[in-house]
Amino acid sequence: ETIGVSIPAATHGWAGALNYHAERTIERLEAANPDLDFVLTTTSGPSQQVSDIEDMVATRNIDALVVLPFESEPLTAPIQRVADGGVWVTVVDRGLAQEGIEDLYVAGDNDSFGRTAGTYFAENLDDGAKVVVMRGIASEVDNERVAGFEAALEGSGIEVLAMDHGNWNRDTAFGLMQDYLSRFPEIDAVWAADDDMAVGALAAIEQAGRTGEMIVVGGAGMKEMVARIRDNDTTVPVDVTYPPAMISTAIEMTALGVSGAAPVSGEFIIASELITADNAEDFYFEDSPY
Amino acid sequence: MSAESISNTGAARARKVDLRVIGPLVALVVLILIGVMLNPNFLSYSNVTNVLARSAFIGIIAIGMTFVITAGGLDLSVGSMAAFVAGLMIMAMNWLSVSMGDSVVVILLGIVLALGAGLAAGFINGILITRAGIEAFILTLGTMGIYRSLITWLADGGTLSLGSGLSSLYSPVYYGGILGLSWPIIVFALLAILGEIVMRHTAFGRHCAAIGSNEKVARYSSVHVQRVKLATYVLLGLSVGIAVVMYVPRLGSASATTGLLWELEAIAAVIIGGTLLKGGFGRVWGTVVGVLILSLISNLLNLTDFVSPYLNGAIQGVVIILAVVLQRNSGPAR
Amino acid sequence: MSAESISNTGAARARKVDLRVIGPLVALVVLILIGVMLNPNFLSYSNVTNVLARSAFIGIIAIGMTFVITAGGLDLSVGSMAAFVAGLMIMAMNWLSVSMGDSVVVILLGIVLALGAGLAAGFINGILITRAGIEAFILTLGTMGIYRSLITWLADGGTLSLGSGLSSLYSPVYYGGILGLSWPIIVFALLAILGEIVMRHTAFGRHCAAIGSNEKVARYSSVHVQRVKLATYVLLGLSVGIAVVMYVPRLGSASATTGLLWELEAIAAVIIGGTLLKGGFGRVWGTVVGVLILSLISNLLNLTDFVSPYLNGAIQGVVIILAVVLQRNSGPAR
Amino acid sequence: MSEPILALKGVTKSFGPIEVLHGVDFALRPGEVHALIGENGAGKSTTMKILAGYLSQTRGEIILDGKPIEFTGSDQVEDLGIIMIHQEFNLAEHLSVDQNVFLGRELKRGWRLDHRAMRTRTAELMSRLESRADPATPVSEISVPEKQMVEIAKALSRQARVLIMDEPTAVLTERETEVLFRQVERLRDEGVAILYTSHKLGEVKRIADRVTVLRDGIMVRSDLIDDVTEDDMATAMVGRELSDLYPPKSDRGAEPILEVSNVSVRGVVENASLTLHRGEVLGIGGLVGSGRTELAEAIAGLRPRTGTVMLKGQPLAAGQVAQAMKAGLVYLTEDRKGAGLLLEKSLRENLTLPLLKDFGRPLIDRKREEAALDRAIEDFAIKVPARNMAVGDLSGGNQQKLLLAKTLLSDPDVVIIDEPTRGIDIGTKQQVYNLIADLAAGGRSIIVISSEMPELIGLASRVVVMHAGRVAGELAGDAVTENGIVRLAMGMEQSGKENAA
Ligand SMILES: Nc1ncnc2c1ncn2[C@@H]1O[C@H](COP(=O)(O)OP(=O)(O)OP(=O)(O)O)[C@@H](O)[C@H]1O
Ligand SMILES: Nc1ncnc2c1ncn2[C@@H]1O[C@H](COP(=O)(O)OP(=O)(O)OP(=O)(O)O)[C@@H](O)[C@H]1O
Ligand SMILES: [Mg+2]
Ligand SMILES: [Mg+2]
Repeated sequence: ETIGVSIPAATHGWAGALNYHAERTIERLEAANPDLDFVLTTTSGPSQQVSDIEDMVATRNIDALVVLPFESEPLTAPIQRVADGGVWVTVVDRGLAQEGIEDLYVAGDNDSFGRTAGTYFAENLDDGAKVVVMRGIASEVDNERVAGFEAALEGSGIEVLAMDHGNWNRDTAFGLMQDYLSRFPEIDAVWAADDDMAVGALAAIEQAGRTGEMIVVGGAGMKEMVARIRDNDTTVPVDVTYPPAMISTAIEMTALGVSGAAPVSGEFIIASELITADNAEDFYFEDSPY
Repeated sequence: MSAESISNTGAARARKVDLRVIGPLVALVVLILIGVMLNPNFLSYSNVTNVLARSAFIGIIAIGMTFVITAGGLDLSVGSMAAFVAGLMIMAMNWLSVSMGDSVVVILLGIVLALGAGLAAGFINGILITRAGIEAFILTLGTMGIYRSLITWLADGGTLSLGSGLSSLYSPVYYGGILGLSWPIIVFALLAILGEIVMRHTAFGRHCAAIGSNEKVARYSSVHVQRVKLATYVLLGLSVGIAVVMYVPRLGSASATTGLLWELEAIAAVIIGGTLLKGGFGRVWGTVVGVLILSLISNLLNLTDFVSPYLNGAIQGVVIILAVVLQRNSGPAR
Repeated sequence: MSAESISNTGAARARKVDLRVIGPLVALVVLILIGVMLNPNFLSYSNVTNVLARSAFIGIIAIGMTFVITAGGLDLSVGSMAAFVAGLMIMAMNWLSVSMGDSVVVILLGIVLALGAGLAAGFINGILITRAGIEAFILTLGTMGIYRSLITWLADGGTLSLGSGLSSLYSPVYYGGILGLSWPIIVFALLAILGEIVMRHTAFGRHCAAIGSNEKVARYSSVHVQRVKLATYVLLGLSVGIAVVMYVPRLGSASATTGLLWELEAIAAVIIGGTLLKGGFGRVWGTVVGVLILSLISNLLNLTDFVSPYLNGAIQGVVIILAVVLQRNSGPAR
Repeated sequence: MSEPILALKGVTKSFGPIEVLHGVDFALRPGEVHALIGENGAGKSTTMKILAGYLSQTRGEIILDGKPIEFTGSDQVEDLGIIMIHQEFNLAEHLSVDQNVFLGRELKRGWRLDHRAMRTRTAELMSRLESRADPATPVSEISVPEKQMVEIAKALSRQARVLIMDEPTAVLTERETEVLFRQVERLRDEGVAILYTSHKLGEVKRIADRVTVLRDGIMVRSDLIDDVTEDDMATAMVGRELSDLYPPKSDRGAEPILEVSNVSVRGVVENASLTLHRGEVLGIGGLVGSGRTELAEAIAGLRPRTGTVMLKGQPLAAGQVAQAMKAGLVYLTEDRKGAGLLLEKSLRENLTLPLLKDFGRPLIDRKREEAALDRAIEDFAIKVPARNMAVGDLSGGNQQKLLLAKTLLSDPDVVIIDEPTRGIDIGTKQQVYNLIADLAAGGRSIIVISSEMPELIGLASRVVVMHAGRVAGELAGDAVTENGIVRLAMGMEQSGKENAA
């Protein structure tokens, strides 16, 4: 059997980790099952992703497709066509615009990702606390996360001073945080919707000598951040998970599904969890690049 | 130094021209041969159709770009412009369908709007470059940022999608066709032929080359330099509009990532095809070959398992360079 | 010619030259005034220092780019090259620290490696452009893809991070300084002064302009055209190396996103500064002003609430265009 | 007689399949001015480029100081003291005059450029050449003759043992030519070997010590100058006797066809007025930089201007070249390389560029283009080794002929010709003069701007002379004399007609 895997290219840390896990899983499964063949493509945009999927169908005769859609709407019809051709479809993370196309759905929960951070702020910050937000690359994912975050803050009396795009990028986040620090004499907390940005923000705070004035909450569970939590860093009290390893789960389950070894189908939604000093050890993976 | 290169030019030219003419073709043939060797399905009907149809967007834009570059200009904004026009078109169609239902008329109006918007965007670039005298690179870098921002803003950071009724009504424009050829392929082919004729056999094409070669000489030869330059940008805008008309039915949506880096791909295709970046000489068929080369590379990479998908970009880079080496001038001088 | 008409042309020239000379400066001053009006912290020591230090990477690269463009070349690969060199440097330093511990020697070796790697990368670009005669745009588009792929592959799609011991040992190179000036600012300023002197007061700078103006003429005047062109790329590679040396201590990491779009920013800065894209005339101080303009725009956008952050790119685009309009040639003809 | 310093022995040169030099033997001696003359395309420039190492010969030897030598680079050639001034300008337009003069040989103080020294030396050289060009001006902003002076200054700034000049006087007026010749004589007296070519045979007679005639790539004769007359030279070059150079002047009609009143171009032309009648050949004379070119370009719609231009009673809008051409007025530029021809394009593409619409719409009819080219080649005796070659590979004179053909293609009523015979050999010159006379006889009207006094006098029945951007006066009939023109051009006399025209 041939399984096609189509995921976004490693254009930021989380996607990089996704690539890492996908590659390792494929290597492992190929070594274990000589019958299984994988086609991995990484893509930089929805249009190219559609092309990649077309190629897999036209030239590689795939039996199953594991896809993390770059965007929902544009990929829906093309994936529908693949599914109509009798190919097993597993959708990862980003749901399609139409229900019932995929055989298997494995996903994180972006709303929960933002909501978990928001809830933490609502519960742990004082009324009137001031927060700045670093958003990701303008996209659906980012919108969902921010919506969840804002919903959780509703009525908490916490003031969001500013929201700008840090593009899931350390360097951009560094500059953005420097400017926030110049602009606002008082900041109580930073929500960086991704750990890469949190790293940049932390460096800027440290440079300005304002460590201790504010906390930074990132997301996705990057190794360095988890380590800081584990070590009781007061600036980084918690983090929110969004495990890139979900791709491994998806690929493994798909392999099981197409080989008929076990009946798998349905939805697996992995809600975001709060990493705290107490459970940090469980989320720390020494060998992961992320 | 010169002694060598100059003395060579005369003798070398005959030979050189040949190589420069067939260079891109050779690269294309080599890629096709590699494809055939790598995968028996490479020349299958469905793969060939897929590759050709998806080349159409960049291809159509690159045809317009050939004229701009031949006349000594450049346009970095086409990718963002395509995204913006697609966004406008989708919003307008969705809005119209509220009152008019999911009808063909709505789609036709959308098409007219896309073509008009492309034209207008090209006109704005052109007029600012020719009348206000702003360096094309910088101006279009600016408008690139502007259109990209506008589409992000229109889509509120997310995706603008065509209503599903309209979407299924419109999708045959990408997926349908006649005689086994899908519409994008037909449109691309027709525009390529038309472009080649215009470039080679009309006064407009000649004037583009003359302007790119030496603007002052063109002006002294009573060529309407500013008008022709403006026209190249308008034409490019129009071709962006046409590309959008073929693109929207494919995915039914537009977002901040639509058309990302299309400008670089289009420019690369034009240059791989043998058009001079500094202007003065352009050929549309070369551009078509260039577009096909670029599409084939990524298709080939999907045909096989390479060491690591991370290295795709590297292989692409190497092939682009090799394709140009094949048709480079014989010496370093130029 | 009569005294009268001479004085006329003289006066006209003085005025024209002036506008072109001070154009970018005017734009810069306007931006600063806007900044002061928008936010009282704008001129604070920390904000000014931040902006200057952040400008340093692109600034240093743009200084090198000024020479390349003045000599009629172009380099699109610098952003990827920076990422690749940074990745190499980090890996090498981590590897060395295993045997040598977290010592200053390791850092010095890393610096030497980064400079060497930048130099080598610039040399490769330069040699392929000058000896193999490949169009600079295409060649560097190719190497851009190659370096970007290589860094992604080296980092396994993720981030390469400097060990924390080394990181804290090295970080003063970005964060530290003397006399209230941080090192990146000092290095940037020194290189800018050096660059300006080389451009204006050495034969090398003059030869760059001559080659960009007319390569054949330069060759006939016994300028070593290929050697000088090669040198501009090598110099640019070296400046990428220097930029990396200043960049790595900041966050101690490199990934596939490092240096993204730096090439466009650097080129834009060069052109905003008044260097001609087609070559023949370049000025380093203009480039410095261009870099500052670009940094200030994003600083200003961060310091204030505009309609929507989605529109930041649009505002950036408009300001870039306006900055160039200020110093355009008086008429559309050119 | 001294030993040759630089010589060619049996040198042939081929471009692709075409051999243009067939076994040339030739020697240059120190302290001697040697003139190389010949028809357009005879191979003079090629010979000179081989001597100066810019081209390598196909066969044969170059001998320097008695020993065969191979040139390896322009560096080496310059170090050997061989300096060449090219027929086409070799100046970097973006750089200033002094930067060009010292390009590749910059004066330095330590590692730094010595700006002051270079500027002073340039100013010295330019003033020795009696040129007013400011060393700090970018070359793109100076006029064609001034560019030539910069080229000469550049050559003078090098330490030459051999100075090779390819038609240095083609764009100069007699006054500047005289200035140049004084420098040449000075160098000759210092023992420099000078090779020089020109189509102005009077000049050759005046300056050369020895003259060699090249015909179709073969040396046909070489004599001491005292042994030959101008007629001998012309005959040897052309291969036939030349009759009177200038055709008889036709009578001008009374009907004004072009009326120019109070035209000004900022900084260069002030309130210039003139009238041209049907069937008339009108000359415009003046010194270099007097604004003749600017006036002509302003009339033709190539420059912004004020004032009115009436063509056949209809006003011509300023800055509208195409409209002027449509109305029947064309201008032939003096700047062949910068504004006249697309050097990388073929003859056909150049010829038809201004008039493509007439060659078929929407599609261009290639056959008609080819036919037009055939006619042009024939009418203007253009020597084309290969039909599809780039125009830049034609000899200078043949480029000029093509430019003439291109300009006249639209069959205009009024032609303004700026330096019509620049670089054209004596045989073809006669053809061009006949052509101008024929045009006038056919009811066309021509304005000839020329720095060659005899040309103005020989062709024009009336001459307008400009000085410092103003029309200094007008001469007609028998008053058209060298002396009269010069007096007006120098601003020594203000003719009463100044404002009357
Ligand atoms: N690079 C080249 N390629 C092909 N043919 C060339 C090239 N250069 C010169 N020729 C041809 O060689 C012949 C001699 O040219 P050359 O320039 O030496 O003539 P010339 O005697 O200087 O004429 P003129 O008086 O017009 O300047 C011409 O027929 C010309 O077309
Ligand atoms: N682009 C320009 N910018 C500034 N000054 C110019 C420019 N072009 C020409 N000039 C100046 O205008 C003056 C007139 O030049 P022009 O070439 O018209 O002289 P001319 O009378 O035609 O003489 P000739 O034809 O012998 O050169 C010169 O002093 C020249 O330096
Ligand atoms: Mg010649
Ligand atoms: Mg003139």
